[in-house]
Amino acid sequence: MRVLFFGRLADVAGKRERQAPALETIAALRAWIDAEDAVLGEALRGKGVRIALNKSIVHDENASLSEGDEIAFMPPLSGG
Amino acid sequence: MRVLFFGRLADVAGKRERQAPALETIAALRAWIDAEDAVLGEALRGKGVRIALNKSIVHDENASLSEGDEIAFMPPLSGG
Amino acid sequence: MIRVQSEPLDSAQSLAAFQARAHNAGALASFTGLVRGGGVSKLVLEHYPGFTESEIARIEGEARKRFDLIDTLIIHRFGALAPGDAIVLVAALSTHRRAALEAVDFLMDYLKTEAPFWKREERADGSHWIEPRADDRIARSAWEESSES
Amino acid sequence: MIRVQSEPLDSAQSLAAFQARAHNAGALASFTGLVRGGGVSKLVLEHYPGFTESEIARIEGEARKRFDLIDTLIIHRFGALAPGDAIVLVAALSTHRRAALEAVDFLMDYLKTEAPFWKREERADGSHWIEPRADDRIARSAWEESSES
Repeated sequence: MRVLFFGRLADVAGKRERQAPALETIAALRAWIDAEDAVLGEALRGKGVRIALNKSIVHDENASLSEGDEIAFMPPLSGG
Repeated sequence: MRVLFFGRLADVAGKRERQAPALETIAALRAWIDAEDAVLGEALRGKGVRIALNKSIVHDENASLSEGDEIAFMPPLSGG
Repeated sequence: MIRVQSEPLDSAQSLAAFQARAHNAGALASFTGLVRGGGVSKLVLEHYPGFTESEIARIEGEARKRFDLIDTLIIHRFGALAPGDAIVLVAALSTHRRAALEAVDFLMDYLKTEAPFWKREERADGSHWIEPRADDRIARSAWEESSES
Repeated sequence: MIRVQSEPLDSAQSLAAFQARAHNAGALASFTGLVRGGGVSKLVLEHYPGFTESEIARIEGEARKRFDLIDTLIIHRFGALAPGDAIVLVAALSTHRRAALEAVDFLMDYLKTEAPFWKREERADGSHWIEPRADDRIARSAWEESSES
């Protein structure tokens, strides 16, 4: 599955996109990221960070993931 | 002195401008108009009609007039 | 800048020229009033040369005092207009979007009730003077109340 | 109409095209957000292709539900912008000026807090991500309260 990072989170991740192994939930994805890069894992828990699953906002971190899913971590938005 | 009529008041007056003899106050001007054209005199007392003396709004009908003054009768405005 | 003109008002072009003077402004708000169709064949605006300009300048001065603005633009037509023609363009440049938007709102409310223009509509059944609407007066009064608070 | 583009945004020309579709509208309100100078050499906007467009469409849908509008226009830049460049153009056509002005105000408040863009300023001392301002969130919350009353 594809994991995308936007704004300052991409700076922390060192890239804008990362491939993750097939994982069952966003919580599991977080655990995998924590193990790979603890600093990034912490940043993804920052204030105002929102998650989109296949381009829809999700609040439930136990929502189940499927292969080919796109998960995006987004810091506070600033349009206009 | 010149007397100007705007909007529907010009329709009632039949013209947009009229010369009046030298008169001392707006009240005296009104009396002169009443004698000349009672229907117009009545229309000039209509709701929301404002008077400008030399392009400044006046509220005091006893303000004294001078030769060469320009008095305008204006029905409710509608800009924009 | 204030212009009272009988020439057609190209609001896009006027806005572009105004925006070019933006310097360090971050916010440009504008409003264009257009002649509505709906049976109107012509809208004729009468004004009082000299007085109309000075009253608009007074209204603009109020807005500049009340809001933090870099520049304002007011262009108002007089004469005969057709449906779809722009009657009025109001624009405000500010560093802040709220000031720009509120200034445009304020200017329009005041122009509606205090700018010396008189409008006559021509329709199939004849010619009618348009009197100001009660809700325009109410909108303007709301600004007076807000300045007292 | 919604456009999210990297091409320069000519807000006057876009407004002219939008106004041409006015039909029986009497009121056209607009807001253009410009890159401020003040030491910024470049502003870079990142977006999330697909998601950004659908979120803007959702915001536009809210405005169309809430206000009596004939049409709306939202054009938003992404990529690298220079001071003076237009970042965003929002416009609303309505038969009533209040609806047009309020819709533009509403759309800007929502774009500021809900449109998926991330801004990075480049200055002499380096590059800084811009976080949304607290007063932008407050402005947006005010609309939620007004919809409950």
